[in-house]
Order: sequence, then C-alpha cells, then structure tokens
Amino acid sequence: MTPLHATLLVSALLFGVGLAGALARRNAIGVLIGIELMFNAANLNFIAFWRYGPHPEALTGILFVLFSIAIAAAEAAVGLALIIALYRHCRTVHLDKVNSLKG
Amino acid sequence: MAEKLDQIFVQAKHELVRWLLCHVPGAWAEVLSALLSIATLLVAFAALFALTTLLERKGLGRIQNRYGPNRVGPFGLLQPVADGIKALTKEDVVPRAADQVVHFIAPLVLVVPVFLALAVLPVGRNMVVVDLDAGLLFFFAVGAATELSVFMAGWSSRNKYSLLGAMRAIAQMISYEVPLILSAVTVVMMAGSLSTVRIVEVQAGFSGWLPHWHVLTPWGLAGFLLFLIAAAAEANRCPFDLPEGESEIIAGYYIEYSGFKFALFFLGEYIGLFAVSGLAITLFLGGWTAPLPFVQWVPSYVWFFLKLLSLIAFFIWVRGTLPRLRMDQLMSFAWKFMLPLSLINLLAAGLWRFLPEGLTRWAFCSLLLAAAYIGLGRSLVQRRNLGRRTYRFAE
Amino acid sequence: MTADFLILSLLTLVGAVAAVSLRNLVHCALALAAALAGLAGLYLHLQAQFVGFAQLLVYVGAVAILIVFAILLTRGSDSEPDGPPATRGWVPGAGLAAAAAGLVVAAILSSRALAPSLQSSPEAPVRAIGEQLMTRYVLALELIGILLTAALIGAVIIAMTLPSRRSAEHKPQSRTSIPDL
Amino acid sequence: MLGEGIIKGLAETGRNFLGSYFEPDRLVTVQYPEERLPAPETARTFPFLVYDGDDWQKGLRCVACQICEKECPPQCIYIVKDITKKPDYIGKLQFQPKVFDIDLSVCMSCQICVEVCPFDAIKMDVEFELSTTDRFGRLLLHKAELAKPNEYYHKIHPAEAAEVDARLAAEKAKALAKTQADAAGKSVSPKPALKPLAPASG
Repeated sequence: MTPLHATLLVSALLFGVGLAGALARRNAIGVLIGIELMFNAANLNFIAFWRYGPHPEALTGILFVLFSIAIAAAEAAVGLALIIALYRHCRTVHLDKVNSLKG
Repeated sequence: MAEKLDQIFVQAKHELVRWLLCHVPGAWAEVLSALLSIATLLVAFAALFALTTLLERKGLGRIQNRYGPNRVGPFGLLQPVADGIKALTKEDVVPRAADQVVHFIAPLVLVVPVFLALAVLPVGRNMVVVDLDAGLLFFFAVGAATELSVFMAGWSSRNKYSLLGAMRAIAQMISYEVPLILSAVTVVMMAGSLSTVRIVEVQAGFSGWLPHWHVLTPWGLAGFLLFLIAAAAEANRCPFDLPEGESEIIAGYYIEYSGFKFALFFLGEYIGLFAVSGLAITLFLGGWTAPLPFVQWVPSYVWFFLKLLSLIAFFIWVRGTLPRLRMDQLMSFAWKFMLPLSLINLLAAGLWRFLPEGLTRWAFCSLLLAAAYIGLGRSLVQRRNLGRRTYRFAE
Repeated sequence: MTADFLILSLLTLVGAVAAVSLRNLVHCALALAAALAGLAGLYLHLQAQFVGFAQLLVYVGAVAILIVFAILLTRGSDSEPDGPPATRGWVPGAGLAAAAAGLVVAAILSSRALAPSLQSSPEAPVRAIGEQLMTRYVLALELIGILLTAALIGAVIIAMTLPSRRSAEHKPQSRTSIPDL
Repeated sequence: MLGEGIIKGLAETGRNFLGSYFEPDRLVTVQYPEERLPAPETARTFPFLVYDGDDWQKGLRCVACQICEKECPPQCIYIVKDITKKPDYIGKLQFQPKVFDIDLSVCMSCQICVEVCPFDAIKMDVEFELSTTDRFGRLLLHKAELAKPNEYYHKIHPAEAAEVDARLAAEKAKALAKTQADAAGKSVSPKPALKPLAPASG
C-alpha cells in the first residue's frame, strides 16, 4: 500500500465517522461536530493529492485547503449562532424535540 | 575571540554530537542535535523561571517598600528551590465532582505548547531550535492551544469561580489575540518573511549609531507598544489578570489545583510570558543584535537575555503599579482602542514601505499614528473612564 | 507508512470516534480538538507546513473554543440524561455512514489510477503561497474576505437578542433567560 | 490624554523602588529573629510566679490561697496546697503550693489571676517564643518553670514592678508598725486596737 492509499483511507474513515455523527446525534452541536469532521476529511484528501500528485509546484491543493479552512471557520460561526438562536427559541438543542413548524 | 565566545554553545553542541556519534549510529545525528537543543532550552528557561519568581517578589516588595523574600539562602536566592520543594511535596487535591481525566490533562496541555513556542525564538546568532519557514505562524498556532487548556482547567474543576475565570480568560485571550497578531503582521510586511531568523537578520546592521531595529520607526514603536499591551493580556499579566483575580474570583481557573499541578500552571504562565516577550524582542527589538556598534563584541545570547530580563522587569514594574481593569473596560479597550489603532498602524507601515525615504515619511507616519492615538484615546476617555458600566440588576 | 503517520492517524481517528460517540458534549468538543490537532500533525507529515499551522490556529484556537462556548451558552445541552446520545434512528444513520465509508474505501483500494504515486517531496514555501494568493487566486481571496465579513455580521445578528423583543417575549422568564454558566 | 496617569503611576512606583535602596527609613519591616522591637510596658502573654530572694523554692510569694485557680475562666491553673507551713526567704512560716501548673495551651491571657492575687505573686510575662513540638509536655508549665525572680519582673515591667514593690514595702511597714503597736498596746489594753483600723479599711 502506498502512502497515498493510506492517507486516503484515513480520510475515508474520518469521513465515515463524521457522517455517522451527523446522522445519528440527537444534539445539534453534536451534528455540527460531525460536519466539521467531514469537512476535515475532505481537506486531508486535497493535501494528500497535492503531496503525491504530479504537479505539487502548482500549490493548488494547499490553496484550496486554506480557502476551505476559512469557509469552515465561517460555517462554524454561523452554525453555532443558529444553534444559540434555536436554543433561545425552543429552550432545547435536541433535534428530536424541535419538531414544530410554528414558532 | 569575540566570534568564538559568541558561537561557544553552537561549537559545544557540534563537538558533543560528534563525540556521541562515535557510540551511536550516524542516522541519529539529527535527533541528537535536536535533543541537545531542546534540553538546553528547557534548562535555560526553567532557570529563568526560577529567577523570575524571585525577582518578581523582590521587585514588588521594593516597590511597596518591603524587602521581599530574604530568608532562604543569601539574599533569599534559594527561595525558588524552597518553593519548588514545597510544591512537590504538597498534597494533590482533586475535587470529588471534578472531571478527573480533563482535570489531569489540563496543566499538560498548557505547558507543552508553551515550551513548543520557545522553539522558534532565535536566542542568539545561529541559536534557534528550528528555523521554520512559517515560524511566526507556528508561534501563534501553538499559542492557541493554551486557550483550550484554560477552558479545560476551568470547566473540569466543577467550580463556579473556576468556570467564570476560564470564560473570562478565553474572552480576553481571543480579544487580545487580534491586535497581537495585527501588530506582528506589520513586521512581517516589512521583513517579507514569517521566519523569525530572517526577521532578526533584517534588523541587524547600523546606520550611524542607530541600529535598524523596528522599534525605532513610528509604526514599529506603535506596534511594539500595542504588542506589549496585548502580550500582557495574553499572558494574563497585571493589569489584565482578571481571569485569576484573587480578590474577585479567588484565582480563577486554577482554584482547584494544588501541589505540582498548580506549579505546572504557574510555570506555564511564566514560560508563556517569556515566549511572548521573546517574540516582542525578535520582532521589534532586533532579537540578539547589539544596540550600539561598539558593543558588538558582547555575545549575541547575552543581548537576547538582557533584553528579555529588562522586558520582564518592565512587566513586574507595571504589575506593581497598575490596578486590575474591569471586565467591560478590558473589552472596550481591546475592541475600541487596540483594534482600530493596530489597523491604522498596519496602514502606517504600508505607507512607510512605499513612501520615499526621508523626513517626509517620518513626519507623515508619526502624525498619522499620533492623531489616531489622540482621537481614539479621547473618545475612550470621554465615555467616562474607558466606557461606562451598565448594570442589569443593581440600578 | 511510517510510525509517525500511524500514530497521527490513530490519534485523529480515535479522537473523531470519541467526538461523535461520547455522552458529555464538552468531552466531544475536546476530542474534536484532539482529532483536529492530529489532522494538523498529518498535514505537517505531508509537508504542508503552512496549512498545518493554519489548521491548528483556526480549528484548535477558534472553532473548538467556539463550540465550547456554544455548549456552555445553551444550558442543559452538555449532558443528555435521558436516553442514548443518538436519535432513535441511529442504526440506519450509522449503517448509511458505514456503507458510504465502505464504498469509498473499496474504491480507493481497487483504484488503479492511484498506484504509481510519486515519491517526490514537494515544498510549499510561504512566499510561494503568498504570491499565488495575490496573483492567481486574488479573486478567491477577496471573496473569502467578503464571505468572512458577511458570516461575522450574520452570526452576530442571529445570535443577538434585540432588547425590545427580548423584554416583550421573555418578560415572565427574564430571570431564567440570563445564560447561567 | 490617555496614558498620562500610567506614566505618573510608573514614576511613583519607580521612585519607591529606587528609594527603598537609598533611604533606609522607607523600609519599616523589622527583621524579626535578628532584630526585635522592645516589648511595650503593657505587653503580656502568659502568667508567671514571682519570687523574692535567691532561692525560688523558698522565695515564692504565692501562699497557695487558690483564688486564682478559682477565678481563672478557662481553668488552666492547677494548685495543690502544701499541708505544712514552711519558712520563706526571710524565715517566716508560710503555706506554699506543692504543685502549681499552668496549661499555656488553655490560658487566654486575660490577666484575671493577676488582678485577683492579694499577694502580687502572679504576674504576666512577655515571653512569646513558646512554640514547641511537644504540645502536652512543653506547654504545661510547672512550678519550677513558672518561678521567676523579682528582678526579671522589674526588667520586663519596670514601672509596674516599682509600684508593686512600693506597695509591698508600705504594707510591710504598716504590718510592722501594727505588730509593734499591737505589742505596745497589748501591755496597755487590747480593746481599742480595732478602732483606728475601721476607717482605714472603709
């Protein structure tokens, strides 16, 4: 197994774990944690392909990951602000209990 | 001779590695070299920590017209040893309600990154553990972990005061990290590099009597002062020691720590102060370079540690002078004064870069910064003592 | 496949599993921070120094702290006393995730295009990254700037309570509406 | 302007710092074990027993009347009276305490024993370095450790001791005069002896 394979496997497993978390958690913050993990699994792929790819001098993977990190930071901030607003509205962050369409 | 004295530690390391390589395989050369550097750094800064605790207590005592510790050893010089023995032999009390694992890990998460941050500081000519291409980014990245450790300590203790202290500490660290990094960015703009070694090299050299230190330019002076204030806030030093205000939240996030874990927090806090002071020296005070041309024969590491000690002395002096800020004052100072001023400083640094050399750019940058300082300061003071406090319940 | 790679990927995966399975949300957030720090280590292992440090600065320094703050601000969310931490339909969720991961793993293992991976050791100097950012990707950089500003303002507005609305809506519970840390 | 106050404050503390090296008057701390302040006249810690003369066993002023034992609020005094009278330092026969113990760990330094003692036999000491590793042995003082000469009393409380000495001397002189008068009056008539005493005591 080449290093590229190994890195991609780690990335795939990380994505699986994140997906499981996002789908199965009851808590909105837990779901957000799962989404962050999936984001990072994708980033690892970019770095791996940059490192072992044919044109590392173009730095495409690196720059993509940098932008992705910036977007992830914005996503986390907005997501958590949404969760706080949700909590203020429904007094809970358990997604099972947030089941009415009417505010 | 001067050259030899300057490089004595570097030479000693090379000799030692060569001698050790007679006994171990050659592939270990790099590991050995790194280990030797790390060991030296650990010993030097731990010794400096011991010295600083003594100096701080002595200095504060003198400021308050007291003697300070003078009982253990001559002039109290062995006081740190006594303190260390005390910390090591004290009982380690962990609250029953505490989160045992997080409570245990928190001091380690503080100490390890703080020592890591020292790795990129050039303490002398050719004396840096790693010369990273992105050294400055590394420093700030590992510094970010301390916030998490503060939270872990405060949350895991299950004590309302420790949690309050942790929340205060995190809010303060995040707020002051912005001006800290922005004022460091000016230097990066000028040096054109994130490498700490390169930044020091840019400042080596003299024009006439004056060294090419960044602090001797208008933007550098403003940046240095902003950096120093933000550094004091990052290191939880007085007057920004709200997270551990003994008189209000009884030592904040390490209220439930005792014995050796408390000593680790104490150590981490001081090493953090050294690291951020060392960075201030590297960025603005010319690192290990000599201040005047005719004292260049003095070894470079002596200059670095002299500058470090004088910065520490300044921090002690400030601690002995200023009272603690209020939380709302702290926040309005960060966001309404430090942040705009550091942005304007960024602008001034850019102008300095592109204006032609001479008196005009001096006058222009100085005027810009002075006007910003006076204007922001006036608006801050007019809002009755750094911003009026609004009470929610106690009207 | 070196020892440091194994250790770092183990740290990342164990941290990730802990982050999605632990009961206490603060533990989850700390485990997430550990996983992301391990990932930063992996980036360093893959010689992407700048990205690794940026990852550490943004994720461990900012996102983890943000999550922790959100947990503490939404009271009662840090523990889940009633029932398992997962939804009732966690079996299909986990099954779906396992299927997705298995599919990707199978694809990776059977892929022939990946086989001749290059053993070069590329460098990503900070200067080169900066030059790329300022020339080829300058539009993207500006867009990111706008996005971050918009996200900043948006987050503040979403999370902010307007004084008038709050006093109108929560007047009877005004004592409990103060976030009790 | 912002920052003026900080500079002023720094100057002030800087002056304090430097001044502490050049003006010894600034440092008011007493370096205790090496240098110590003299105890004030009215200082008091725990009681001790005064004796006259050279031999403490003979010279104790205490006659074991046990008033102090009864009055002591925390009851830290323990006295066993001697059954027989013994000659004191001038040869007069007196009762003396066989045992006189004070438990310093109980004593609260209230000085009531001193006030109630009719013989000026018990006084307050100024000795304060009493820390010991043996709480039960070393803090329970016996007669031998409690007895201290009158000269020591003069040293620690000069004015008070002079007053006490003067009073004792006056009483002694009065007693002497009375015994002489008694001796003289006994030959004449024993009856009016009480009369001149009544207004004096009232």
